[in-house]
Amino acid sequence: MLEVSVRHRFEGFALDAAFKAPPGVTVLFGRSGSGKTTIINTVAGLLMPDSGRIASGDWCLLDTESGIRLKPHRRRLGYIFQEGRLFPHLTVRQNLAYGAWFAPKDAPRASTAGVVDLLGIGHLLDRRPGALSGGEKQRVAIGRALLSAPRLILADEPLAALDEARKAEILPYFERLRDEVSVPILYVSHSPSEVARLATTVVALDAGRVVAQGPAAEVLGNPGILPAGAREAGAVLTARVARHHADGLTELDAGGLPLFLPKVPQPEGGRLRVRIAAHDVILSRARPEGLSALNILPGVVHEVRPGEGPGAIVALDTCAGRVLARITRRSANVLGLVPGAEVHAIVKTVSVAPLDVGGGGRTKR
Amino acid sequence: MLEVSVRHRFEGFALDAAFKAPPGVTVLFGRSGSGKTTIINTVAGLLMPDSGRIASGDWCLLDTESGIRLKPHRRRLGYIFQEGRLFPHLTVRQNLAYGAWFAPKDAPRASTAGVVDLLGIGHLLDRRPGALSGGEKQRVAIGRALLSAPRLILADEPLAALDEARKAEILPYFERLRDEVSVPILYVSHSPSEVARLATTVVALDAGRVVAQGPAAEVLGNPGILPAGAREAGAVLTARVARHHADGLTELDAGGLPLFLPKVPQPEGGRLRVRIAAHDVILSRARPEGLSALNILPGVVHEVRPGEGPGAIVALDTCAGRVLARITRRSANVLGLVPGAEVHAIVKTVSVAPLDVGGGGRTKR
Amino acid sequence: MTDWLGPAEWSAVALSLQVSFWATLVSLPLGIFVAYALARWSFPGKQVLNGLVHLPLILPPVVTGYLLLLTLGTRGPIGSVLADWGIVFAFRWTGAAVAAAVMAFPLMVRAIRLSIEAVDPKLEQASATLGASPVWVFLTVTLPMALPGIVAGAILAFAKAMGEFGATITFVSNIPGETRTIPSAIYAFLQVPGGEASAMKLVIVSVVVAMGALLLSELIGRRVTARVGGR
Amino acid sequence: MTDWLGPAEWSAVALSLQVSFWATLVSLPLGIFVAYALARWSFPGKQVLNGLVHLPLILPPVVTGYLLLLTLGTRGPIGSVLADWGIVFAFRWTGAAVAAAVMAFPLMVRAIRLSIEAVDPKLEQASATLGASPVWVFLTVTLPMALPGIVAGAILAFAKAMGEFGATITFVSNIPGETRTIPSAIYAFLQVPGGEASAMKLVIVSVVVAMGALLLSELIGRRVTARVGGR
Amino acid sequence: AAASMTSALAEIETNFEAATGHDLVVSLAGSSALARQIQQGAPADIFISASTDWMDRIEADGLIEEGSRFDLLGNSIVLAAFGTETAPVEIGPDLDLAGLLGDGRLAMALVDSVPAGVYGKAALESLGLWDDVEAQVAQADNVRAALAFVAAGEAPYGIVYATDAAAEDNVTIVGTFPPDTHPAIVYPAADLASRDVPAEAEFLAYLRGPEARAAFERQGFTVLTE
Ligand SMILES: Nc1ncnc2c1ncn2[C@@H]1O[C@H](COP(=O)(O)OP(=O)(O)OP(=O)(O)O)[C@@H](O)[C@H]1O
Ligand SMILES: Nc1ncnc2c1ncn2[C@@H]1O[C@H](COP(=O)(O)OP(=O)(O)OP(=O)(O)O)[C@@H](O)[C@H]1O
Ligand SMILES: [Mg+2]
Ligand SMILES: [Mg+2]
Repeated sequence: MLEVSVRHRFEGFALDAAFKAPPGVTVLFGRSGSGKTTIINTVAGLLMPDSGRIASGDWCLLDTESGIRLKPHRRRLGYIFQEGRLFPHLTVRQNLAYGAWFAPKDAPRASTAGVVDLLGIGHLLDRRPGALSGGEKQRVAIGRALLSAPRLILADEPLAALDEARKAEILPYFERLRDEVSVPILYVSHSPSEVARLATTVVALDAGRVVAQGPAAEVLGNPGILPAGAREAGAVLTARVARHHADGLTELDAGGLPLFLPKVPQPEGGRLRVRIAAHDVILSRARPEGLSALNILPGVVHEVRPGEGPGAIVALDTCAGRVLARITRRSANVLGLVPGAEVHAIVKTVSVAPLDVGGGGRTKR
Repeated sequence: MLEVSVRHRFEGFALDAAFKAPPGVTVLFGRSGSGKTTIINTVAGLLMPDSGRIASGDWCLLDTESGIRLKPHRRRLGYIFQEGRLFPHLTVRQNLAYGAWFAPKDAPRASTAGVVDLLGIGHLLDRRPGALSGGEKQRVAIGRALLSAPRLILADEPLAALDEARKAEILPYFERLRDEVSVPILYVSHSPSEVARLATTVVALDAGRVVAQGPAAEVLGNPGILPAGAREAGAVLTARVARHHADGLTELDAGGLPLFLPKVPQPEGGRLRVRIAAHDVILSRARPEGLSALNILPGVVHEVRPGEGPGAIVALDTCAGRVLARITRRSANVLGLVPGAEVHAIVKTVSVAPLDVGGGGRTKR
Repeated sequence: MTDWLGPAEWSAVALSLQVSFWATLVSLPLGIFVAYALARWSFPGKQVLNGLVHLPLILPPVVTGYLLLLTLGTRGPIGSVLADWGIVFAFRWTGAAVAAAVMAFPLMVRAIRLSIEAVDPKLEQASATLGASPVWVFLTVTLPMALPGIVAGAILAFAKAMGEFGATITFVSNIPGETRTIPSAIYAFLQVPGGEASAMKLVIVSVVVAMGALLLSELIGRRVTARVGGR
Repeated sequence: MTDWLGPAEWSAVALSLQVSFWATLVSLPLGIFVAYALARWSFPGKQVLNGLVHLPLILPPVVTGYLLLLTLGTRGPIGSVLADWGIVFAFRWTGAAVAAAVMAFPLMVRAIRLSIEAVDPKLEQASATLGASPVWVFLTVTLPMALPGIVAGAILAFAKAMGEFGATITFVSNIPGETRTIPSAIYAFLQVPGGEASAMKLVIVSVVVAMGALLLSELIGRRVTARVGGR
Repeated sequence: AAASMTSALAEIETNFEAATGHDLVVSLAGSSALARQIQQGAPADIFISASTDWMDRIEADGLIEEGSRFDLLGNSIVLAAFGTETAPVEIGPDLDLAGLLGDGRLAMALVDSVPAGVYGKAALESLGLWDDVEAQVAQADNVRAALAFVAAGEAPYGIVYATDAAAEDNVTIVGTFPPDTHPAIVYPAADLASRDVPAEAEFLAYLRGPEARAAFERQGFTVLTE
């Protein structure tokens, strides 16, 4: 468990953040300028905070009180910088190999071929960064960090410059790192679906302070604290793969309720997380019939929280867990949704977006 | 109308692209490394292509055949670079003012205060770029380009580093540029919602070639040609603001059918575009009752196109226009959806995301 | 202090400062121009220009001085033309400044050139897209960003000018109050028995002056670097 | 061609090359180290070190040569210690190399320092996060990225060494075959009436050699720059 | 004037200016540099050279007033040794100079071009010593630098002007070369043809006068005028 507690003042900006990052992916979430990169830099040792303590178990990276300041090169990090920072004088191949030169020879190491393949940079290996496109640079930067056999990965918006398809290819790799290699990951992202999919823990920042932290499901299920407002609210459910159907659908078992998804890679019996965005849920009092939507979760209204606009968030308890629905207040009135009311949540199969399906991780709460 | 036709070879990459950019926003869309930045650079005059012609009406920027090569500084561009490129020796204020020094004194000019406000960089004016966060840099870069009184804006993923809330604030500004100031804009983006909202014309690129181009509604409605696959398909409808309701909803009139949205800024009678993503549409044979969804569009199945996975795209013709729905093939079978079948498209109010609502632009087709 | 050095020595110190100052100041614009041309343009004869600039470094100073005497002397091909216009270098302090400038030129150009080459052309491109013509790009981006190197180049030239001797004495001789700079005075002192003490005083003065200039350039350099904000 | 220059001249040419080559090569590591220290560290006495490095530029070469003689001569405080170890500079070509190296040192350090300062510290940080210790950061990032400046500095030093005269002759005199470099030979020729023609031949030789070195450095510099890819 | 006359001329300048009210400007450099500058039209009135060669050259070029040249000063060359108590030696053909040197160097000014070196070489040749020591000669660019080698103990012996050696504490004059072993060491002076200033004649006369003589002699020169 990584514990971070730092205070630092820039002119016009004060950082005062403390959080705990349990094993898995801890996502730093917050508006531009809220201090995400600054925190990552203190963990990397590139910025010496005015005061603070950063430690992982008994491995202490920084403790200003006792004067411990581990040099960056002793921290064994894989830092994916927000701005690439590839070495312009080295080829892509040499950039990728750079970290491995310095890693202990017996460190567990990702296969270069595998990472190169995953990132689709095989045809670029002999080029220099100056001749790469923006997204290509970013992919090489990811590869360089992953291949350095790090004990801790710091990823500052690693996928921002990539197209959706490429993101969809790379995200599962971070999941595997989280689940199989169990490298702790500090991850900065603006994308709710990335957060939902990867995060074990979410730390929400605002103006240099932590405004919320906790397990992903909890923080994401609370529309009040998420920076971008209600649009990003959604529930994260844990489910088990029940069956792969012949027509390309996978049936999940979420607390006894069936959920249909486009085929997922997990084997039958495997556990995974599914994010259901609040705005993708339609509610119906009666059990709906004859719809193209396959997933219908019966539940009981737990709470109706009016939003700032014409909308409201309805939280309902189903056997699969707490599900959020964002509907108009008009509909809430028409349907008579009050706590205790029985409703059906209708979720389109495909609106459980591929990006929002992740391996089970450690969020089995 | 900007006409671009360029050929250029890098080692290992050949660009051969020709497209027409009518007034408005032309979005270049394509995977990482497909040649978007390369094209923008030829328009900016920073890259001299092996051969080609770039002209806007009788204003010729480049014609390798007749030897015309306008110098970059004579092109009056506002280029928002993919990597910022702020001047490190100037303050933010000076960076913003830079372009204005060189613009003709009588050129129509955006108000500095307005742009600074829009971008939320008022507190940064006396800093230098070295002390800015990634997103802050990007916002200053946007401001610098907008304030140079350009005749043509080139924006290379201008919003990639920003959070959703900030994007939602800045996008309307680009719309205003498009609609009110009528500066043509070449815009690179990976985000389908940005594309749908801004694009007058979409040019889809793959490996240096144009694979599709045309009005936004047409290209976006054709799932086959979009790089990231069916998930990005969606229909763009044109509608008129019918009424602003007291409970914060706006009622649109789309070809006679009512559509409810969270309040939009356009006045009653104003025209706008609405994107309905294919995966946000649920189909029902019977007219559904008692749902939280307020928008129900009756229509007739035009075509059912099976996708690669377990899904299918159903195109239906409604009075509002062509609407796409992405459903499972299983549902398509169960519901008996064949061309000519009558169905109802159910669209949640709020799933018409704020980003996907744009001013009417020039797409009144 | 005034007693410590005689009036003749003070005059040498003042003259050295004057000569070095003007040598640096006047050659700076040309140095920047040549450095820019060498860094960013390619043109026929570029290598010849480059060689010419370095020539005074390679040649023994006596030779440089002699060549200056032959060309810029009142009977030299250029000197005689200039003399018709009333510009005379021979045996004037201006000639000492010319000699110092010529000798310091390669150092100045190298330093400035390295700094200009280190300016990211992408920033210059950005400037051009914002409407800056090449001259303005140079003035608003290249020049300010190369400032540390320009300051370094100027100070290097100034220091070199302060120490320049061989070419100066060969070209404009060693005339008190006109061309007898500190190094020439030191030379004269060293040529006679017992002159070491007087020479050493002048050495100390010139070291102090040059160190002052160096410190100043370090301060300027640091401020410029700090402004750019940790880069 | 062999006839054009006498054996004495050829020996001077060969010696000059030898002296300049070794002067450059041996002082390069120290030059890089000092340049790095000045560019990236702050330590007490930094300005003193900086001043010391520039001293040979400021002092008339004769003074520098004289100071070298006093310190590195067989009876000088350092020279006598070295002599006990069997290292003697006085009247040896190695002494000429030392004099040339000392005179060229400020030029070398300035050029290298400017290049090191131009290396983006962010890349050095990236290297550190990937596990490179400061020494490795320097070797794998700073050094290769500063290469153009290091080449420039080395060539500048070489050129200066080829032209160095005052300090050399004052320190190690002019012994044919041992310390009579091209500039010494040229000087000797110029001291007698009518010696200009012989001197001019040597001038041409030294110009040709130095231009060759310059061209080489330009080529290397261009290749390095091209490698970094348009930056 | 030749740079080796710096101190003497400084004294003479002060006195001359005080006595006549004229403003005298003395430019001190190597004779070769001065001669070349005169050839290139230097605005000089009087030239005092450290060697006859350069004066000859100037005269041949017709740059001096006819009949104005005269020999101003003389000097002698000596064998100087490092240290204060080196035993004197007899300078003659029997001198075992090579033996004295051991593996040390003999410091001289440039033996083919600088006057002190030329005289020294001539003296050694006429004594038949040159071939023995030629390989051990370390040539400096001027006689003062040669002396510095001896004074610093770098070279055990050197051949320099008597004027220089006498004033240096760290060296001993161990012998003087007989005048007949080398061409006469003279410093010729002449009025240059380029310009005519009334004070020229006055100064030339002053140089021959008793005050100048005293000043030169204080510096160890032999004054050749009467
Ligand atoms: N200077 C160059 N030399 C060689 N190849 C280059 C050079 N610049 C770009 N390329 C290649 O050209 C292709 C197109 O690059 P471009 O920058 O236009 O891509 P892009 O569409 O902007 O991608 P991204 O979304 O990643 O920014 C890439 O494969 C890139 O590697
Ligand atoms: N060197 C500096 N000096 C002064 N202020 C700084 C410096 N570096 C960063 N800041 C300020 O600190 C704040 C936090 O910066 P940081 O880079 O951590 O933001 P961020 O959360 O990473 O934002 P983004 O999403 O835009 O990258 C910003 O307001 C920024 O302006
Ligand atoms: Mg950041
Ligand atoms: Mg790009």
